[in-house]
Amino acid sequence: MDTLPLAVPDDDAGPLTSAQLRELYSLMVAVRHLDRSAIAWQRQGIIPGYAPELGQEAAQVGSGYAVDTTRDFVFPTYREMGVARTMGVDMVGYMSTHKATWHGGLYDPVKSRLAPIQAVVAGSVLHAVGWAHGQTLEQKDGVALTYFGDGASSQGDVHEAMNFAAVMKAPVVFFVQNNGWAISVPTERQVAGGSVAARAAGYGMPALQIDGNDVVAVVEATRRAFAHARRGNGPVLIEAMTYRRGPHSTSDDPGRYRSLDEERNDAGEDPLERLRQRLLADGIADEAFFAEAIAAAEAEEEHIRAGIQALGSRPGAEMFDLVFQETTPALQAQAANWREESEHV
Amino acid sequence: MDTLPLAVPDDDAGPLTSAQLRELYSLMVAVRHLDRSAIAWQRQGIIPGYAPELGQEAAQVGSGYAVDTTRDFVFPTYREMGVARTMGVDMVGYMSTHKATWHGGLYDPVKSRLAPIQAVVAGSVLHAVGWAHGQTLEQKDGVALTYFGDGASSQGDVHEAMNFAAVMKAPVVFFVQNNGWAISVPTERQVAGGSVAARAAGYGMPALQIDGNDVVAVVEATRRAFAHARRGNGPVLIEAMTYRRGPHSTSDDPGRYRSLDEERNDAGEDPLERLRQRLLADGIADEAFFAEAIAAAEAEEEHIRAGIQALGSRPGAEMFDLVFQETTPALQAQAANWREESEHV
Amino acid sequence: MSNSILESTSGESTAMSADKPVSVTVMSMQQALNRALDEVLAENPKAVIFGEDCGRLGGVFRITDGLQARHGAQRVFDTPLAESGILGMSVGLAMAGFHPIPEVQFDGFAYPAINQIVCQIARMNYRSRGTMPMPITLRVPSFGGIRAPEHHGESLEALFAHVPGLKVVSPSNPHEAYHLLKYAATRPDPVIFMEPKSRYWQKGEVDFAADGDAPTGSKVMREGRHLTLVAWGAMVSRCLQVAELAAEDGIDIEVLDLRWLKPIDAAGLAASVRKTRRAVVVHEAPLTSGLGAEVAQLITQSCFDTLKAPVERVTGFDVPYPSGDLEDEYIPNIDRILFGIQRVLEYKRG
Amino acid sequence: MSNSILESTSGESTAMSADKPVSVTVMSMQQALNRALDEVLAENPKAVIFGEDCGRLGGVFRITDGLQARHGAQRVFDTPLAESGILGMSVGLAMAGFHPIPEVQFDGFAYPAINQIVCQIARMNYRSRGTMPMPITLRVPSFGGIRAPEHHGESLEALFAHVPGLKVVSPSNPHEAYHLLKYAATRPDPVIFMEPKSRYWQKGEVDFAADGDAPTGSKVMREGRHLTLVAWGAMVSRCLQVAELAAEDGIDIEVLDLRWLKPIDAAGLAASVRKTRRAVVVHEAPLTSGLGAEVAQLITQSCFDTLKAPVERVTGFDVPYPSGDLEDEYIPNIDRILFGIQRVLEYKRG
Ligand SMILES: Cc1ncc(C[n+]2csc(CCOP(=O)(O)OP(=O)(O)O)c2C)c(N)n1
Ligand SMILES: Cc1ncc(C[n+]2csc(CCOP(=O)(O)OP(=O)(O)O)c2C)c(N)n1
Ligand SMILES: [Mg+2]
Ligand SMILES: [Mg+2]
Repeated sequence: MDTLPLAVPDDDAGPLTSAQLRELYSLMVAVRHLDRSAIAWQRQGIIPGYAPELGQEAAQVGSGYAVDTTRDFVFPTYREMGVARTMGVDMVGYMSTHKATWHGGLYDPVKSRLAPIQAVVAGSVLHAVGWAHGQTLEQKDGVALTYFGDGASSQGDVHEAMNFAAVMKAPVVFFVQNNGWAISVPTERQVAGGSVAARAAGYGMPALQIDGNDVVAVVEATRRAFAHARRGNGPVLIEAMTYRRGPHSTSDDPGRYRSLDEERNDAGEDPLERLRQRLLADGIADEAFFAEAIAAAEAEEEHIRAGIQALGSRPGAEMFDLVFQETTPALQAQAANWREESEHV
Repeated sequence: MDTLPLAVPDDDAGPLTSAQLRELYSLMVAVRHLDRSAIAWQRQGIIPGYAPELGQEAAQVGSGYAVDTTRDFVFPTYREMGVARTMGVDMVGYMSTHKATWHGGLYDPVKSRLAPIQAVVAGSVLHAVGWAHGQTLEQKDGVALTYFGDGASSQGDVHEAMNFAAVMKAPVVFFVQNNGWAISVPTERQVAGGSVAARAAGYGMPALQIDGNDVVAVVEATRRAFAHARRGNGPVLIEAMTYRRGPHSTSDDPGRYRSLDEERNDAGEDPLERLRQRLLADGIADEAFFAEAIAAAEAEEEHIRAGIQALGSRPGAEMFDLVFQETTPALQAQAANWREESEHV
Repeated sequence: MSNSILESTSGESTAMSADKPVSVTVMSMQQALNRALDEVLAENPKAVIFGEDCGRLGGVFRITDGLQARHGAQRVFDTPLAESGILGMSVGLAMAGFHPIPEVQFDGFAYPAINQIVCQIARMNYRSRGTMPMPITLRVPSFGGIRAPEHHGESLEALFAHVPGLKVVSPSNPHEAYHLLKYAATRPDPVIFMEPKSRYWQKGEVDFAADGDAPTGSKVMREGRHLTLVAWGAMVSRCLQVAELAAEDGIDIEVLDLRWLKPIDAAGLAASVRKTRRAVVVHEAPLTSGLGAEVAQLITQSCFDTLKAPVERVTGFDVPYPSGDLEDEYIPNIDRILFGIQRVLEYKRG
Repeated sequence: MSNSILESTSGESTAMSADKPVSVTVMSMQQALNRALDEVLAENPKAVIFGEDCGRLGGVFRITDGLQARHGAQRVFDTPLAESGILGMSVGLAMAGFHPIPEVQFDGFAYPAINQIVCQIARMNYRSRGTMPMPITLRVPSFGGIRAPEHHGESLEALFAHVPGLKVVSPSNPHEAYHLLKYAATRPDPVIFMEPKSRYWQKGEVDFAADGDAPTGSKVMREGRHLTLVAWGAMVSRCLQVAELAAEDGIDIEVLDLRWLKPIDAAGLAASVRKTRRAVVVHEAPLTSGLGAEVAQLITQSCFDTLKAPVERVTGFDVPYPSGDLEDEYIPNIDRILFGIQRVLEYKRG
């Protein structure tokens, strides 16, 4: 499905260069490796839990790649590690949320242009609309990119967000990763009509349903959507069709609701392998490059793991200090009481 | 817009007879007269407030006419007086809500097959889905008919309801009265894309956008929708295009947001006059019949007004007695305290 | 104060006291709120007002009357009919550096937005470690007393006050309304501003001159020696009436307008009850788990030794807010408050 | 009770007392809840269970494990991911004569459904003048303590208890879980059933034999003379631990499991504190406007003359529920409860 009018020529619109394709590959390898490692960290007790994004590397790296962090702003869910990495977010800060250090993560969301990690399904979709409308009010040209899943599309907030954005012509790109599952519920029991992209027409909003496992298609679609929104034409919806190859989270047991055979059939081609074949076929990269990418990913993971392992707990006083910009007497009294009874000072 | 597959022949599907057309006219006159009178009652201090439905008689009477009260169930908003009257609901009981006697009205919702009056915009749309799914679970053939407005279509609950109904193939007819306004906000600032019916396709649900001022079109569309849902084909959405000719409520002042000229232009032809002309043209009714209909409406209104005026306040003890099926010691204590201090017993 | 003073926002009467000029005007709470918003928009270019029917109509209570005309449809605008949308959008605007002043049309319609209020607005500063403050002032026409339809007479203060990350305030008269709204709408934290809708059209003196102190904490509206009546919103004026009646029987009642429902002025409560040794707290919300329990417990904690009787609560009942006909049975009325006072005064240790 | 007793739902150990057969099994709360639901489905053909991942997966906590297989996908089913949808649908099913037993996956995800819970479920019996009862049992895995992500450790009891038309209950151990759920799920009124998720996997004895009395009111879990600890959910077992520790210092503590958070057993609280003359209430929710205030005020009202010290509250702080690393700083721990007890015991009038 492609109801987005052809974009007028744009600086961003040129085809991806070989260097960019190699960069995308390196990013996907880094993300894949970090993701796999995080599961291992959980098993080793380094972190208490994690939500893998195995299989969604093309959707995440490709869309994140289209972001201009000098002016755009991104609103993730709890599964956008690949987006964060692509945007250059501090990954120790990002991963700290999975270490149970701080809910939103320790990275700086304002500087990173990535809103804090969001655990409420569909929780931040409306925030993107508000932020985007702020761009309109100030005649700025930033675009808000908001992520959500096939499951999240059932939430009322997603509808309200699409309607608000379309009524106000807010520069928002709604990026749906349709990975086939919401924990144990498959898309066909979740998304009536079968496609989130098909909803857009009802709001007079253009939509693109794309192969979310083809990173090049993802980059190009996201760039087109950004260009459309940036020029004041209002919101766009992208539905990237992909597959959650792993469990919902490290505490999930997919064997209870899908078989290994089904996984193999439904997942389709691996996005990373697909890009590899393409780079090889087009002579853009060789085995040496791939080996280098993996080595870099390994080094990076080690660095991040070391950072995570070195990360201590945040001081308990932050519980009180970060509630408000202007604290209250009651909170101060509770903090004092806590210091006395828990820190014995 | 008509995406509803042609219904297979149905008992209900025959064209309206002359007697039925006359009945529809009488109903519309009764509703129009009662509606106008209720505004007068408010000015006379008989009731504290009222939400008129002037201009929506065809949409309400026509859709209510399609209901089979032996098996269907209807979920109104605060503006469905015409539906209630058409369904044969006790109108003193219905109007009592506007006398501030009891929030949901004093009529029996179970016997009437009309859920209590609902003041939360979009509040009962999901109830219809649950009730309808109950029919599926028990292999019954009732259909739930739920009303809401163009403004209500912005609420998240409406989206959740449509998605649930379509996923579960619940026998629901979503009946939208698009009357152009949500208090002061016109449809174009409310409904992105311009049509609520256009949303249905995104859920794989058929929809009908109809002339809501043509009572015959409304009856026929609603019957088709009922037949579709009753046969297990899932939900249908009807958007009846009409116009709120009066104020939002007796405390509204439409002069602040629309001019009398705009009202005259936008409202189009009066649904009642339209049916009158048709009956005359087709020789189905004459002036004597119209005069009789008005006389009957006047007599009925007098009867209802007398009932409303005779209606005393409900005993305060009902506040406590109707909270639960099984009361609690705390509530009993509060009731005793209230009796002592307020009734001095 | 003479009643002949012009009663519109524009007509100010200026009197002079010995030390400083006093600018006092008689106006309704609706006018005072409207004026406060007008000034906030003029003073802060980042302030924006929006909600259902806030723009062209000026709100169903006319609190935003004329503001769109004066400040433009970019600053004051109508949204689609969806409260979660309105509040969720506020979060994004705050992230973009705005000071959103959304309106929820009636108390009961804050419920569809509770998820965004509790999980997002109240927590974003915390979640973002102070990098994304939420200077959002949510106006909620609140409480009962106007014979309105269902869900138009709710008291949500106990819910809001329980949510970490929110501040909650309610004015009791036009003067308080003007100053508390101006204060709330310039804070860097989210404030729920609960407007007592039954008081919108009551007139009172407003002294626009800031008295220098921020309007934090509670406020003694009437001094007294025998008992403290604690109230907020529309119940304050009712308590003042009660105090006048009680005075006829020689009972000298102190009336404390709590004003801030979060944070609660524990010190102010303690100071008053340490003096009077008796307290009754009055609110419209249902009794159980209402804010009266918190107020009573704060008083008991600080004044346990001096209290002559347990703190009494005179409140709405544990029933859904009733229809207009039974409203006066539900909302604490003068009689019920007097009975509460009597119970406290007559309490004998057993 | 020996640990060797078979620990599955199926393996029951039956012992005999002098008068009546006793059927006691050791199982986890997860198993006890699962069994209760299984029996409710078997006994009431109108009972239906649904929610996110309730069906095939058996719920993320496996509380509905195996129920779809045993009772069919018509009786136990997955819904789309929308809590307002789940609860709104429950209203319609109840109107159609069903007894819905919906699940909200985690406490924090009850917020999107609050509008349907407060304005519809809690009021439909009242609005319809008793003609449309709402026998809805809403299961909410609740409270903290499992190092989970944000919004997975919330305590909403004060909110629910304040809503007229709701009843609220929380079990503290497997035995209570079984009996309270069976009782709640057969009531004609809406009950919010708050499951202490940190206790799901703790085992305990369940005596399936109904003791004849309905499990209403509070329950003394440990008798004592010096002070009453009032708690519910996961805090009950913590309070029992505290009581054991205090006993070593000769302090004899009574532990009252409140069980029903609405209606609160005021008589049970009074009876206990009239005896002990001192009370501490413990909960995980934030302090301000928490249910502890209501409990404290009820105690103060009934025991004003006998109380030796103001009722103390040991609770979560007025901060958003923190991430796992700080969880133990937030939830009342043994030390903090002991400090609370000490403050009460050492209180001197003065
Ligand atoms: C409002 C809300 N309800 C329920 C949950 C529990 N939950 C977490 S993730 C999830 C499934 C989400 O599915 P989807 O949106 O498709 O995203 P995915 O996990 O596939 O990336 C659920 C039910 C939640 N976090 N928030
Ligand atoms: C949830 C909720 N929000 C706000 C309101 C206040 N309100 C009552 S009617 C109305 C407009 C409804 O417009 P529409 O759905 O088009 O129905 P109409 O009034 O035109 O029949 C509003 C905003 C409400 N009753 N419920
Ligand atoms: Mg998914
Ligand atoms: Mg309308």
